Amino acid sequence: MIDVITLILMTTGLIFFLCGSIGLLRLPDLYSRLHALTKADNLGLGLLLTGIALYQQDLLFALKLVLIWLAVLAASSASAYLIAQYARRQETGR
Amino acid sequence: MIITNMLFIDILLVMSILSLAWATLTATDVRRSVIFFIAFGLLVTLAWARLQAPDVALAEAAIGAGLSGALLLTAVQLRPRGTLPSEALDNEKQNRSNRADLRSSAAIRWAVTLLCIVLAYILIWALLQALSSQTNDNLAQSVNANLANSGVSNPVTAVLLNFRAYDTLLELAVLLTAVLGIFALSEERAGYAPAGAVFNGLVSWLVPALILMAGYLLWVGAHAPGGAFQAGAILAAAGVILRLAGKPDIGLPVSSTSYLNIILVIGSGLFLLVGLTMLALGRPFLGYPEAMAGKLILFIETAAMISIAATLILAFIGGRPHNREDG
Amino acid sequence: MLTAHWLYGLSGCLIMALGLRAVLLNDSLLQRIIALNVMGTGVFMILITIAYRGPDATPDPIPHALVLTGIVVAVSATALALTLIRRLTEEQDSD
Amino acid sequence: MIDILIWLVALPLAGALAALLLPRYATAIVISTAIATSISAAALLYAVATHGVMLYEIGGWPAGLGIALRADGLAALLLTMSALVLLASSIYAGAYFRENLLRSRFWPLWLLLWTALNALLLSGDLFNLYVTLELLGLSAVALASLAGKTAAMQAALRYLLVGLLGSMLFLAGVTLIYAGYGTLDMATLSRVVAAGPIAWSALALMTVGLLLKTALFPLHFWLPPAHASAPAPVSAVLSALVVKATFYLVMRLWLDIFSEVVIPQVASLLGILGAAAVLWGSWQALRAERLKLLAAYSTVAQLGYLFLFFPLLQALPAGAARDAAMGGLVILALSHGLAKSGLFLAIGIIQQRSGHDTIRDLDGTAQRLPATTFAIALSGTALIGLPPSGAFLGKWHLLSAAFSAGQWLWIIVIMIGTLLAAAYTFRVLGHAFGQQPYPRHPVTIAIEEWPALILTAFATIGLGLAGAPVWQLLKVSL
Repeated sequence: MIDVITLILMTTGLIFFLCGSIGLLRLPDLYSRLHALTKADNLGLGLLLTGIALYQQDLLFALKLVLIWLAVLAASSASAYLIAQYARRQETGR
Repeated sequence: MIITNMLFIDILLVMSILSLAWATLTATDVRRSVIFFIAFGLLVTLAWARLQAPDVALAEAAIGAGLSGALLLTAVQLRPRGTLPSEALDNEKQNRSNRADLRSSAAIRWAVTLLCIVLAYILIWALLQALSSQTNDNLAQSVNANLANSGVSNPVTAVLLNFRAYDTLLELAVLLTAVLGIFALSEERAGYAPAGAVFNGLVSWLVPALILMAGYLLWVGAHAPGGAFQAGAILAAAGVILRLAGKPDIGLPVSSTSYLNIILVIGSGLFLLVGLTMLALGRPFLGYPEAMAGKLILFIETAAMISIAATLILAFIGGRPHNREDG
Repeated sequence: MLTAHWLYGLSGCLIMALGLRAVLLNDSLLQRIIALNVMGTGVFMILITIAYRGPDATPDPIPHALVLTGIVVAVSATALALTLIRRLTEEQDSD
Repeated sequence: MIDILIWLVALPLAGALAALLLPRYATAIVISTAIATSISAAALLYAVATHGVMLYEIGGWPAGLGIALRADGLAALLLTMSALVLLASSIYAGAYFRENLLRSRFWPLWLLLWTALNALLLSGDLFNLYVTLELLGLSAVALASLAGKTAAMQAALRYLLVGLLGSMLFLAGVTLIYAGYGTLDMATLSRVVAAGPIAWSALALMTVGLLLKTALFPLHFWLPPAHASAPAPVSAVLSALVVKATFYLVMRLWLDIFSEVVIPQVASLLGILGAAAVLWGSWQALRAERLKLLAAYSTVAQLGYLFLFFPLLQALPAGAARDAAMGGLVILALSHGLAKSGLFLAIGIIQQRSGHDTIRDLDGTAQRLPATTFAIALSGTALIGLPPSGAFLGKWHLLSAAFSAGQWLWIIVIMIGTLLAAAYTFRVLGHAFGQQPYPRHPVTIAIEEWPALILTAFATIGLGLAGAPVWQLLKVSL
């Protein structure tokens, strides 16, 4: 049972990653690319990690995974913001 | 079953590493080259983890991909796209064009390519011969046999700080030499503009987290993957982030040359001092007494971590730091 | 000999050779420094491959220690080279 | 007594750290470190002569698991020569760098270079050698760029890239050795090494890496600009010692560790490259317009002579003739080290006093700087190989080895090289002794002039008359 749930969670996570990567390649401008990448990857990583945590069935291990997820969330949102801000400044010529 | 059959993952990983290496080396734009190199480093980290070298994986992620990447990115930033200094730095114009011509001539390119094919062939020829013969495991066994007397239980740390500690002492001297060379070359460097709210928010939790992590890696190095180099690199990352955020204080005594020198020297200095103390006690140079070995190694590693972190931060800055406010 | 030995050993050799080609042929100084780093990674990969003893055996720690030393030496050299380039660039600009 | 091996590395390292921490007393620290290290080097030479090969296992771990330091006659001789050159250059450098800031930057790097040299000469472990090579390379580059001029930095950058490439190839060779033989200890390796793909490939990679660093023709392109644009005491040490250190490693690999494995044809190739270096280097030295460039190209040529010995030593059977040739090789290397460092120090004085080192405008130098001109003349004697210099003995044995091995080609090369060396030396002296219409007072001999004079006198008279102990010491080998 747990195997099946893990499989579903991880497959969904990977689909999000795939969408993010396609978005990075296909979307027209920087802002929409950033949007696709961060949104899809954050959620995708969350699903992947949930799947792994379920599979391992170890609380301490799961806690470490949550920490990793939080760190990646914070770092990726902050860097996405910084990239967008830089791009905006370049455009407005400030 | 998913875990045991690694072949597919191995092939995927090796293919990605090779194509990233190719992309790094053939990119026409230097900026792309640097980005590919960082990605290459991250994937190589995965390969180290796969080959059961977690200590190396940590160091590669922090230093090989992380700090080298940061160093290279700063170097690219110096100039607008495409106009990076090339070999063209030569004074004599004629010499310059000769050299460029030489390198772009088809004959030379083919000759060099042939040379590299020969090199690859030689390497593979010898390596396959070596790997297919009976593996010579004497040294690994003798490390394991002496591990109990080394003061630590992580064999890599035992090799680095006990069996081959002399290498590590000289390696700290290499780091010191590099930073002294950098000082001799460059004037003081002004900092960056202060960061906005979001970046500051990131810094305010990331830097303490990094310092905590460095302490953990230093401590855990005795019995699990980690140690002074990984910890020093993480600490250096914290300094780099503070620097990028335009903070006047980057964890180094920026205003005092002599304090800065002490921090740079402390790693190799205390290491050497411990070695010579052993000599004075009638033991061999760097021959720790068994009972003290663990403590001495942690002591040396702590000092080494500080010097390594300071050196790497200063390497990133590219000279002695200088505060914006001071003019 | 394990499959992993084949795969990673061969790629180590290839990466080193590719790196050498770029060191010798590239015009940009920065790219040559990157190429030197790539070349080094190739050598490190050979070392780590030698140390590998299979999924269930402990690897040989000595090559791991050597690679750690090598990584630190490489970053020191890279930093010095980049500072030299930076100084030369500044000099060129002020001309 | 055995501790002396570790002191030879620990002393300069400790001195470097102290000089960095106490910049105000740096000069005093460096000079006393230099004296202490030189005394240790002399003690090592004495100990090796009386007790034979010395071995020090660092940390008390057996060689193989740990790292061992080893000293035989060859290592002790080179180490003592380095100490002499570095001591003299340290005294010189104290006067040469007038600015305090520059001097305080110079001293720690200088002692780190000394640490690297001693560590390299004593190391008995292949990977440790890689670390010492990098330490040597980085400190040499940092010192070479100290002049702060664009040309010096460009040359230093190329020097750095070439050096890194060389060490990387060396490391690749070391990796293959570890893969094949499971050891990094050189003494163990020399017992187990066997002809085959692993030994050949490793030897080839390590040799090419080292030749790049030794600047053997045609891999010499980086040397003249780097050595000619560095500050004078740095040029002296780069030309006399740093390239010699990597040459020493080539000798160790070819004549010692891998001697059973070497293919004779490849040794002949080294000899042919050496011959090309002699001819090309001497010709370029003759054409050089600046004194420093002349000295740098002459280094390319002199390194070539050393490689001429390889095919001869390969061809001669073990015995008296081979031992004599080996001694000739070493004495030629020692003599070049002393003479070339003295020459660069002397050129530095001329450059500082007259603001240039253009050979055409040297007129009157002999009137103004008689002692320095004399040092250049002595150095020229050694570079040409006139009696009673050590180089004369060296070339004599090179010639007799070529006769007894029946390899005539080398004799022609040596003759042409010697004639060219005489030509470029007399070209300099001819200008230096040219009269100036209004002679100024000769400068009384200053502390800066002594080191060059002593080094060149050692090369010509010291080594030439007291060459016999060299052969005795070389019998003490690993």
